[in-house]
Amino acid sequence: MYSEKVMDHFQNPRNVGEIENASGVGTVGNAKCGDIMRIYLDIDENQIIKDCKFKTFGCGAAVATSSMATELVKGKTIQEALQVTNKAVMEALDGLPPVKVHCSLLAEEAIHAALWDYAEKHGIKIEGLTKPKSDIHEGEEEEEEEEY
Amino acid sequence: MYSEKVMDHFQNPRNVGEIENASGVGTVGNAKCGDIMRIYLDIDENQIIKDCKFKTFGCGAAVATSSMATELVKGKTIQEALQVTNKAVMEALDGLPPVKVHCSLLAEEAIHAALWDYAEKHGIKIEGLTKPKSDIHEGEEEEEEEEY
Amino acid sequence: MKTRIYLDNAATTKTSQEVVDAMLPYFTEDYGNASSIYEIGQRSREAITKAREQIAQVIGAKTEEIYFTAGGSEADNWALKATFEAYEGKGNHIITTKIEHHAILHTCEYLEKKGARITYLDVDENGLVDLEELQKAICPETILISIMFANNEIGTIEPIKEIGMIAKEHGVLFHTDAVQAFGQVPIDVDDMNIDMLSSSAHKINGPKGIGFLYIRKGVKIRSFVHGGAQERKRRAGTENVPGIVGYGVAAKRAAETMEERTKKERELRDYFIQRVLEEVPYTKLNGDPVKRLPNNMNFSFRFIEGESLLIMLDMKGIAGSSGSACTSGSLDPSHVLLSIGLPHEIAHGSLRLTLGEDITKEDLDYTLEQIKEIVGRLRELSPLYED
Amino acid sequence: MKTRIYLDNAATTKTSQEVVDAMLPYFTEDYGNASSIYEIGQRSREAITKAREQIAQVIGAKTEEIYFTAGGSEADNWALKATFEAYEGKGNHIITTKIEHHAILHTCEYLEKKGARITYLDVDENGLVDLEELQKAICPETILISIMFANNEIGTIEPIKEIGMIAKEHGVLFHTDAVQAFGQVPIDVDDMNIDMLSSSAHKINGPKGIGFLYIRKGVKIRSFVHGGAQERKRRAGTENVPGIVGYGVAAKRAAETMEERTKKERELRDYFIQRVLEEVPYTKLNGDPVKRLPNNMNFSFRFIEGESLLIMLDMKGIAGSSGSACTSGSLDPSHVLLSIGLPHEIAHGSLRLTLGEDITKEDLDYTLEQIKEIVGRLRELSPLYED
Ligand SMILES: Cc1ncc(COP(=O)(O)O)c(C=O)c1O
Ligand SMILES: Cc1ncc(COP(=O)(O)O)c(C=O)c1O
Ligand code: FES
Ligand code: FES
Repeated sequence: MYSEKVMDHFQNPRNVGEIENASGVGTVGNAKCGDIMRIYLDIDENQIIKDCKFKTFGCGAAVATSSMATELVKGKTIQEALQVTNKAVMEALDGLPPVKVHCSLLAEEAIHAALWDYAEKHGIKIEGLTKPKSDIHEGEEEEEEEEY
Repeated sequence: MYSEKVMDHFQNPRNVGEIENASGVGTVGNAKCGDIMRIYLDIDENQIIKDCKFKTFGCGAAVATSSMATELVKGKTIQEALQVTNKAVMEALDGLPPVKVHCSLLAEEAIHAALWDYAEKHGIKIEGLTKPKSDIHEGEEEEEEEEY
Repeated sequence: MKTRIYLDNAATTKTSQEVVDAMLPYFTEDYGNASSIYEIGQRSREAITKAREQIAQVIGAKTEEIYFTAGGSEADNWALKATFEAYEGKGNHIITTKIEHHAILHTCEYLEKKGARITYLDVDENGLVDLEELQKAICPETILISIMFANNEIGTIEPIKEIGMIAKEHGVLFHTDAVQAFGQVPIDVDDMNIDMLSSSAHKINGPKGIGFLYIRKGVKIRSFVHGGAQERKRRAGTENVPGIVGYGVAAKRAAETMEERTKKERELRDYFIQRVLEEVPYTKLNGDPVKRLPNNMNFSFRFIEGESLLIMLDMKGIAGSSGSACTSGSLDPSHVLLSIGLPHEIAHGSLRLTLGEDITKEDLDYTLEQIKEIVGRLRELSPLYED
Repeated sequence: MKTRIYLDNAATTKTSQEVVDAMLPYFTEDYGNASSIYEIGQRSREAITKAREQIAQVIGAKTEEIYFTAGGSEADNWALKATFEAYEGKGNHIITTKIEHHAILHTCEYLEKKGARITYLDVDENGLVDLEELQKAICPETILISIMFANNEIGTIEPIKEIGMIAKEHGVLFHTDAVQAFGQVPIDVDDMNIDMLSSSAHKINGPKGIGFLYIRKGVKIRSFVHGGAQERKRRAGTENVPGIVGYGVAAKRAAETMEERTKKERELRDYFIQRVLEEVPYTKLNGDPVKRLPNNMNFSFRFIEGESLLIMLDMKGIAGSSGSACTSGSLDPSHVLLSIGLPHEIAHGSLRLTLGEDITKEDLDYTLEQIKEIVGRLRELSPLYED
């Protein structure tokens, strides 16, 4: 059901843990599946993400997307990090089953939430970043084309 | 599905044929299954059935019951022949499947019809014999206990 | 006596060894539940997907348009009952024919009690529906046309493409019971404008107890068996993985061998029909001589009754079937034979023989000899014969 | 990695070799249609009758009260839908529970749209229904009580005999979904006043795709699949002879080995439950500790999520299942675990392990070691753990 890359990141997740005194922390959850993801960012004065860690309570896809998302944003500028969409994460993982698309959205939103937290703490505004929902629960599943 | 006796009488039916100038001939049919049975009786002056023959258009059970019924009435008096009920025929054949009970009724009725014909031709009345229906079609199947 | 010559392949077929071999691992090795996440369950899922592909290909469908059922009857019931429910907003009128299988006809009777109005089209003496009559029967309330692809008793193949075109023109759904046709004649659901199609594995050397309903994407039909999320939530129940796998292999096999197999069958069929008509007096072929399933032969022998004929053939090791009342648990003569205009007593004396892939010319020659003798004997017994 | 330890026998079981061997001849030798008159068809019919007897015996039913279906889901659908139709003259009220299988619950939802009023009984924290609540729910319009014999997730066995008594006292029909209980616990339909009972072969080492509905004589339930005259005209479709034969053998086997097998399973189950509760912190047993299927173990491990656990177990060759959303195609957590009062995130971290006849103590010891390690790892990953 999962690609080899997903399984790899699930079994050997990168960047697990917490960052003490992180520049920004974002926690998001999906009310429907009950899963929770928390991302820690360490951002330097040049707005470059020096480090990134995560903790996830969730399915295999949630763990793998967390792991991949942290890999993808590490070393990036904030603006670059904003481009790490769930699509990008999914592509990097060679895809996810349709019912698991929302798990990757969780990762995108967790990064946004951490960036938002960073912006708030530092009293700055990040262009293109809107306040993320802390609860990701709609519109993300592939629509079944028919009613039964 | 059929007993050995039924199969025997079906494969080697006794008394097949016609009797010329028979004392009585009876033909009955079942409108539902479309089967037809004709019985010829040769009855002597002592009201003893000297010979009996049949022709049947019908299922295996119809052929076997015709054959057995002719065997059972041969040599009997008319009164004895009246006692050859479909039950007696079935018993002599070691039973019939429920859906085939009506076939044995056909045999009973065919004998009655032949006797009726004999009585009419000879202007006599046979005690206990009522005019047989020429069409046997109701009440003979085992009732299904429920409606579906 | 053991059956030596099995000529009832329209009733059911031998499951081919290849099919059984393909099924076996799914009983005792890859027995996992296909809905499970672990590896042994995923192997079941993959096997199901493969079978779905194999089947979809045969009729030019998309994989996800194939929904497995427990057989042809369930597929027929599903198509009619669920369409009736889903489209009640549009209307309550269904058009079918008088010669459908009981899985359609009895379902229609059931729906009539629920408020459906059913038009049962007549057929001509060969069993063909009249396209003009069909046209005329369509009204604004018509939600479904259900006409069988090929008849199970007399083998007549209906003008499905033309029917599909009419259905499409009028914006009416078209379901076809292809239980007898699948794997025997080329089918293309797009080319023929078929919206739903029923089929059953055991008619094509697959296992019993598995069938499918093809449902074109976009058709708003409800589920028939509610419960788990199997079959895209439309048909609940733990998947019959061995059955599905066997069906896939049987379908693939039937499609691959179709041309050659049916060519041979057609030759044998026509050879046998000709000899029977020539050599057995008072005999009639039922069904269309040309628009006919390659494996179907159906005769009426006047003055005799079908069950007797069947039993006697069985004693000679030949398995056939009859439109006769007595074999079906009901006593009524075949509704199909009556619909093509046979009188009761002739309908009773009919014999259906349906070829399978193993049948040879020698088998048929032997069968013909037996028929000649038995028909002769039974006519001797018959009070109708000399009349 | 190949599954070495299969602990998901509540999902489905391996078809036992004995069962497969019994089925095999009916694919390629005695493949006749059981409705046929000829000899090869009659052999199928005899085989079906024998299987029906074997099954009837297990639950103390009469042979002719067993109706074969394609599985448990169809049996559940049939019982509910057809009862609702047949007894609409009496009323429209059905009583069931919140912890039924989806085959019951989704059918109830469907019936609600058709005008049924359904009472979904609560259960206590062990999953048991309250008999007084049941009593109170009954009203003059109540036509059916449908309560499962044993729950498929948490293994809780309901007080079926008492429920049957209540149903009888009130003159209400009683159906029980015994898909998990059949062959695992003694069942007597007369003693327990059961009017209808669903079961599925693949749960007791029989084949997939075959089940039955027991219908007590006199219950006026309509057919669900209309068509041919099979199953006393109540369930149309060419009989799945190999499946039916396999079911008969599996049922006989399950009954014969029940005492010994379940004794061993109960011991293993209790041994494992005790060790898990002692050795894995923050762990809870779900379901009743005593009124419990002999092969069922269901735990909630706090702070972790079920799918991750399952995948990691799978990588160690262990197949289990989870009440977790992610495995079922739906994302909602198990309605059963929520019904016994678990909060969402705890319901998500549950693991169901169900024993089969081959499982040994060593298998369970290995499984425990893996669980300990995996649960530890996943808790390390979890943002909830240190909170
Ligand atoms: C309690 C219960 N009812 C019904 C079913 C449905 O049975 P099947 O999947 O064989 O249709 C199952 C198993 O899936 C079950 O555990
Ligand atoms: C035309 C037709 N439709 C439906 C069916 C029913 O199929 P099944 O018996 O597999 O349910 C059959 C065969 O029995 C058939 O010939
Ligand atoms: S995070 Fe919800 S199912 Fe994966
Ligand atoms: S005589 Fe009618 S079925 Fe036998």
